[in-house]
Amino acid sequence: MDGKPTSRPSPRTNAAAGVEHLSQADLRVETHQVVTAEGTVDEARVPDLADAQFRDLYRWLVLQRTFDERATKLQRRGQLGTYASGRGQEASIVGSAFALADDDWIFPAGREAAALLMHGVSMRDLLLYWRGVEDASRMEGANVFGVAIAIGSQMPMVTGKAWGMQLAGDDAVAVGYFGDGATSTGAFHEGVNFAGVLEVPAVFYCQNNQYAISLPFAEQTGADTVAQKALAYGVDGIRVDGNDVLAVYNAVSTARARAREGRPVLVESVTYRRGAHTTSDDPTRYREEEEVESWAARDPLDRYRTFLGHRDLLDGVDEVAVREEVDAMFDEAVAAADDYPLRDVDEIFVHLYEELTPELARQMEWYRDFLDDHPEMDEYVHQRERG
Amino acid sequence: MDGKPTSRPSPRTNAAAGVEHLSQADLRVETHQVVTAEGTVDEARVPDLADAQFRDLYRWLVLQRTFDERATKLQRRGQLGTYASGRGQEASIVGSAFALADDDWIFPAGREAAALLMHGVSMRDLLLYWRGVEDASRMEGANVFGVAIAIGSQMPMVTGKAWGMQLAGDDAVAVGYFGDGATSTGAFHEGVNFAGVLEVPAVFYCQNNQYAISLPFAEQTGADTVAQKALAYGVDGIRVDGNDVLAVYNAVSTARARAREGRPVLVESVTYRRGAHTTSDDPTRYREEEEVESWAARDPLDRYRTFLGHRDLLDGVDEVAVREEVDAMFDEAVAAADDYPLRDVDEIFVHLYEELTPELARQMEWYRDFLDDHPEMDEYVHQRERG
Amino acid sequence: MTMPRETIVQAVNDALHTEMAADDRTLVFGEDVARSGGVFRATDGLLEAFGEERVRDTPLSEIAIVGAAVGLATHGYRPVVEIQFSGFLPPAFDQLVSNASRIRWRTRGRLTAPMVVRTPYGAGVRALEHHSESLEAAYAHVPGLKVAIPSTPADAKGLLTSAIRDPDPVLFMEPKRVYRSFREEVPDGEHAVPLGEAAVRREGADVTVVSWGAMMHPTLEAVDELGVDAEVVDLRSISPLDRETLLASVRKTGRCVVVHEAAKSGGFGAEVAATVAEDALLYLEAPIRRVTGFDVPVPLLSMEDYYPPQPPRIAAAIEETAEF
Amino acid sequence: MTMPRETIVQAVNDALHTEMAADDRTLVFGEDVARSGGVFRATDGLLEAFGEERVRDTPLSEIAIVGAAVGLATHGYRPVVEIQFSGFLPPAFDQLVSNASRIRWRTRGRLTAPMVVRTPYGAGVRALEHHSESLEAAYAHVPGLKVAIPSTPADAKGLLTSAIRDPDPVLFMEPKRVYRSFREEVPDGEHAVPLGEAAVRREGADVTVVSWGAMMHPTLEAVDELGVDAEVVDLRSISPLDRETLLASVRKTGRCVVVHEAAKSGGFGAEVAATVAEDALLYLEAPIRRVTGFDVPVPLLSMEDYYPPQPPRIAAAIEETAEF
Ligand SMILES: Cc1ncc(C[n+]2csc(CCOP(=O)(O)OP(=O)(O)O)c2C)c(N)n1
Ligand SMILES: Cc1ncc(C[n+]2csc(CCOP(=O)(O)OP(=O)(O)O)c2C)c(N)n1
Ligand SMILES: [Mg+2]
Ligand SMILES: [Mg+2]
Repeated sequence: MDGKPTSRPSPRTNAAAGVEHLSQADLRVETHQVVTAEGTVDEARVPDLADAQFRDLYRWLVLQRTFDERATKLQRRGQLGTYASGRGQEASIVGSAFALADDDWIFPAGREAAALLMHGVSMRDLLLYWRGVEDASRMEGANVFGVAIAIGSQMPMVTGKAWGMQLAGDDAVAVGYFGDGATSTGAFHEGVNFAGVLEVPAVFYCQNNQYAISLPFAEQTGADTVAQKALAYGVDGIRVDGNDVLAVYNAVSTARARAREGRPVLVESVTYRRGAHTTSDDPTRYREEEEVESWAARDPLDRYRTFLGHRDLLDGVDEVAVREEVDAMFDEAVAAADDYPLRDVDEIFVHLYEELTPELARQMEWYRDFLDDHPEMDEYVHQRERG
Repeated sequence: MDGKPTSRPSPRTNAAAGVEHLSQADLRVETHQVVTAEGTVDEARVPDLADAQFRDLYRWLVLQRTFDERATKLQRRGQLGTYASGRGQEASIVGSAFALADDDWIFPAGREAAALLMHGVSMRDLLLYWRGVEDASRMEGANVFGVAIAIGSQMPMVTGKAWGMQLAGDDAVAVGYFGDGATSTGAFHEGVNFAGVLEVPAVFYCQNNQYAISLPFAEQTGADTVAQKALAYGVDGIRVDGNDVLAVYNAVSTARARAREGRPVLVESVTYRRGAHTTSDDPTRYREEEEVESWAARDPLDRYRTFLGHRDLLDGVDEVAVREEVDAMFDEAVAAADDYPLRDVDEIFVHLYEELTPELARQMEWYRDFLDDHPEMDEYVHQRERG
Repeated sequence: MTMPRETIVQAVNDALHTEMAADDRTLVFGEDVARSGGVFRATDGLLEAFGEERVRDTPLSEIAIVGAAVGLATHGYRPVVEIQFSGFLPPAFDQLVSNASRIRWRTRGRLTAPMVVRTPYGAGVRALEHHSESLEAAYAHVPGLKVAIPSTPADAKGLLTSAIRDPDPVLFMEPKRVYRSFREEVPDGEHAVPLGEAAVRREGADVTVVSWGAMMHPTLEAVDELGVDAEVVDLRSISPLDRETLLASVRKTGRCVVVHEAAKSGGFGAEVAATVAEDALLYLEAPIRRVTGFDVPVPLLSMEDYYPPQPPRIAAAIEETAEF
Repeated sequence: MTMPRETIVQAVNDALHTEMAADDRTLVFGEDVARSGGVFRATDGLLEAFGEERVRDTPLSEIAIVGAAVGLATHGYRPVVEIQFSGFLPPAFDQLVSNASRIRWRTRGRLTAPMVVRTPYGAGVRALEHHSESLEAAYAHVPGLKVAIPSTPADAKGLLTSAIRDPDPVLFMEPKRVYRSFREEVPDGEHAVPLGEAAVRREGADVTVVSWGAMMHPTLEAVDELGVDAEVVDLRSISPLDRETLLASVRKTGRCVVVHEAAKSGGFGAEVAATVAEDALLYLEAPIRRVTGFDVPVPLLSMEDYYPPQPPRIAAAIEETAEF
């Protein structure tokens, strides 16, 4: 009798009986809404905010929009570096930050001007950041990390920060902001998975603005939603209409409350980037004007104005007045940025380690002398913007 | 009227009304079974295989077990490097490979001896691989990649290979083998997600053996199952009892058939690593004997023997006879490995690039001369095993 | 042969078009390379010319981009992938170290990875953080990975062509600082410049100045303004390194200055200096000077220009070395 | 002070115990470090001594391990994480380059990352692929990241202590080849050896031999067997590099040999040679020799011993240099 195994059948070309598969087709993912695109308000879901706060929400929306417009213009005039606008995502930005507390830590991805300002960053410093002035990137006075330009790379830090907050017994959460593109990075995966294991107070807040530069969401992942990615980590997922500021506020409030109990949450805010990716981008190369227009029709400011009208709260939040105020703030911030002291070249050496290493000290001293002796270096070195 | 936004409410401490969340608690993940742990057979699910094939499956199970036992002993005698045994995972290993075709490409993780042998690798070469003889790692004659010792790192290659197979019009699939631990790597995430976008013929086959060295699955991820991670990528997930060889065969057959149509599948085979992680590991440091015993009671060979008895197929697959045969094959393979020619030192230089770079050629020539002139190098250089 | 005048980024695009047309196993993919033609337009027109099967936008997944390229390469394809900025290559470092560079070695030549990872590197375009890195030294230290860095349009085309045709993986780092800063004649049609051969840009007797990529330009500017008879060597490939040309030049001049943009400590200038100190030491009449970026990350744009070697720094080092 | 005799791995364990006891902000996590005490037992007993809050097993996620350490460090903790083998550090390279090394710089000191990444490196333990790497040169090139590599038990304890106390991130590479190969007296209790200070292991007049980590041992073996009056410098930290000690020694001896296990091209030996060639050239009486691994991946175990510098290779280079 031959005991040697040999044969292998020719492979089946169809499914075997009874092999059930898990498919996203069977998944029902709700999208939380308070005010529909048509303006219908679900009263039961309206958050319990004071009238002044409802009005303030609107001011923040206008602020985000105005800031983006002004910053974009400033960039065009050469007074800012590359700038990434949040146009179209105002509700998603404002509603989320409105649900946070000052003690929470925010890890920004770039477009969330209003969120950072609300969290305590000064407008001057934000402008200086976009002018490439590291000295202002301290985000002084606000629990805000540096902007994660390396997409997705902040996620494990969010987890670590939340872990630290938990160990320290802080009554606060860590909130990572990121886009749909970031969800495809290994860092996102490892960071969220680890948070799910640790059960730390982390909120992973994804603004799914439908594009990662030119790549539409449908090609970013085979998943129909970002929210369902939560299931891969055993954490809760929440999907929300990102153009409905009250819905976003609800979603992030809920996520924050859960996270505080050690249940990390992945929130997907479904929105749209109406502008260019950044001031260096030309979106006409990769998307149709009709699509952009269809989302303009879902404008988050219009939507919220409908709600305010519905509640009779429109008085006192005259958009023109708010814009003027924000413009004035912006002018002031630009002036303050322009006045920001020029730093000398030591700045690029002294902040790498707590104590300069001998070699860095040598390089710095050599360079100081060299610059003194070589005024012609000025031709090559442009501190192009103040600050 | 002041247009400047200022206030932010104190954050809510409870969930907002109507914010539904997606939770794994609401997910029902079936685990495919044909023969229960108690030995009940679901006749409708028994795959349509010839009696000879049913018997052969058993022989492969015995082969995997015997190979593991013999290789472990060989290692203890200092005749093999570190070895990673598949003990306890025999059904998971054998059932999966039994569902594949020779044209498929396998990316091994290490424990799948029988899968590689079934796929065409020679036993001698497999032993030589574990002896650290790269020359045998060609896996000549078999569509098998090098073993992915860097856990998870093979996943993007699986996707790329599957993509290439699709472009080339091959009627075959790429199959990545990996463990539960690998699912926490960024490479896994990016690889599977990209496969989901590309819709390539890839099967991601996870043997969830409950441990990554000392880490139990419950701490590897907050997710209750590996299968549900498929939802994050919009690909199908299949969960199968990995100690039920027929169920595994069904699951992988089904996955393979789907993958061929451009629908990548993530399969989770639920099993248990009964031995040490590798020959360098001491599992008593991190798990209880009772747990190991409880899985011994779910032995995949016993389970399949029950099925064979049930079908009256036990004659002709006498375990003792099969073991003897495999032992003989193993002895032969060891002898062949022992006879493998010693290579000279050129081997470490000539395989890095198609053409030696001038610097490498210089290093190689220098070293040849040096070794000639310095016989005392022998004291330091041990080709510890033949091959 | 007509010689169109092209910028470096046009020359890259030209090489891609030419090689894709010549060999239909050649594939191009990466973030934003298809529809939008790449953030620097290096892949412009490829989608239209070669179709979706061969030119693809990918998810934001550097690990997957590089790893999938290895898989494809083992299946007979010739992937040429783009990493949008070299600052985003570190996530894929493991795929380079553990797979791309070793697949031939691991399988003793049975499986191979003929593939190219293209990536714009270096500072000087007023970009955001992580958009200005020059980590070539780390990559050149990985056995099994070749690293080419052109400084001119003709070389950009020629070296990329060779990289695409190379049977082994090549990291191709493009000097984005000078992507569009000048044009020169570039051979039409197929044009290959071998990997591993340096170019002597100026012949001279008094001092050898070694550089590559973006820093060739301030280096040549400095040399041309100085009254020093310098020999200027453009390495073009840092792995494999053309030791012969380097050593022959230093043996002739007896002096050596290396210029690169990356941080000094552990930069590739160290390898150049060490090679000279090992194999041409007796010819040296002066210390080997390195003119490099400082040992800090590249500053954001307000201080960015302080970082890289500028012509005055290079000129000073050459003068001191020549007069030593 | 009692001086227990410890191996290197015991000394690492000792430092971890001592520093965790001294500062309860110190945390240890990584794969298999808690329950099982680490695959090399370097973290043995920590879980029992300090509990689950401070000693944790993590998922198989090198990116998350290093990235989470950065987050924790910014919150006042002092994470000491283990990457099981240095061959598995490349997946986390981006977290080192883009976050750990820059968080202070990015925020101008507002947020800092006092953290340690411990990892056993190098060949010689008959392990599988990816278990034998020495990529220290790539890490030492990253501004903002310190890299320490002990060669003795006392230094293992002392340098690790300093790394843990350092206000900035330190990569601590442990020479696993000699983890257990010998014991020596190690100061009991707290014991710090400053980062950035080399040790002169043998004083000598004729040739300076520079090495670090695992290669110190074959280097000393070679020196001790030769009749050459060699000065042996153990760098201990390669970043920051102790230029003073290195240069003073070479200025004294006029000759220099560097020994390391990593591949030659772009290895850290190049930085040592370049430093000497820049700042002590006039003292040199012989070429600077590098004795290193070859420019290939570390072979699997059947050929592994052919790879690293063995005493005969080191001895030959020292002799040639001394006699030059
Ligand atoms: C790791 C990494 N890869 C690539 C880039 C280049 N890049 C900058 S933004 C961007 C798209 C980001 O998309 P998403 O995450 O959706 O954010 P959004 O810009 O839409 O807000 C890309 C590819 C980067 N910054 N980081
Ligand atoms: C990237 C990486 N990190 C760490 C290791 C060390 N290591 C080897 S096997 C292993 C556990 C693997 O667990 P799993 O993926 O479940 O496979 P199993 O061993 O259980 O089959 C670890 C951590 C590795 N090989 N690769
Ligand atoms: Mg987006
Ligand atoms: Mg496992």
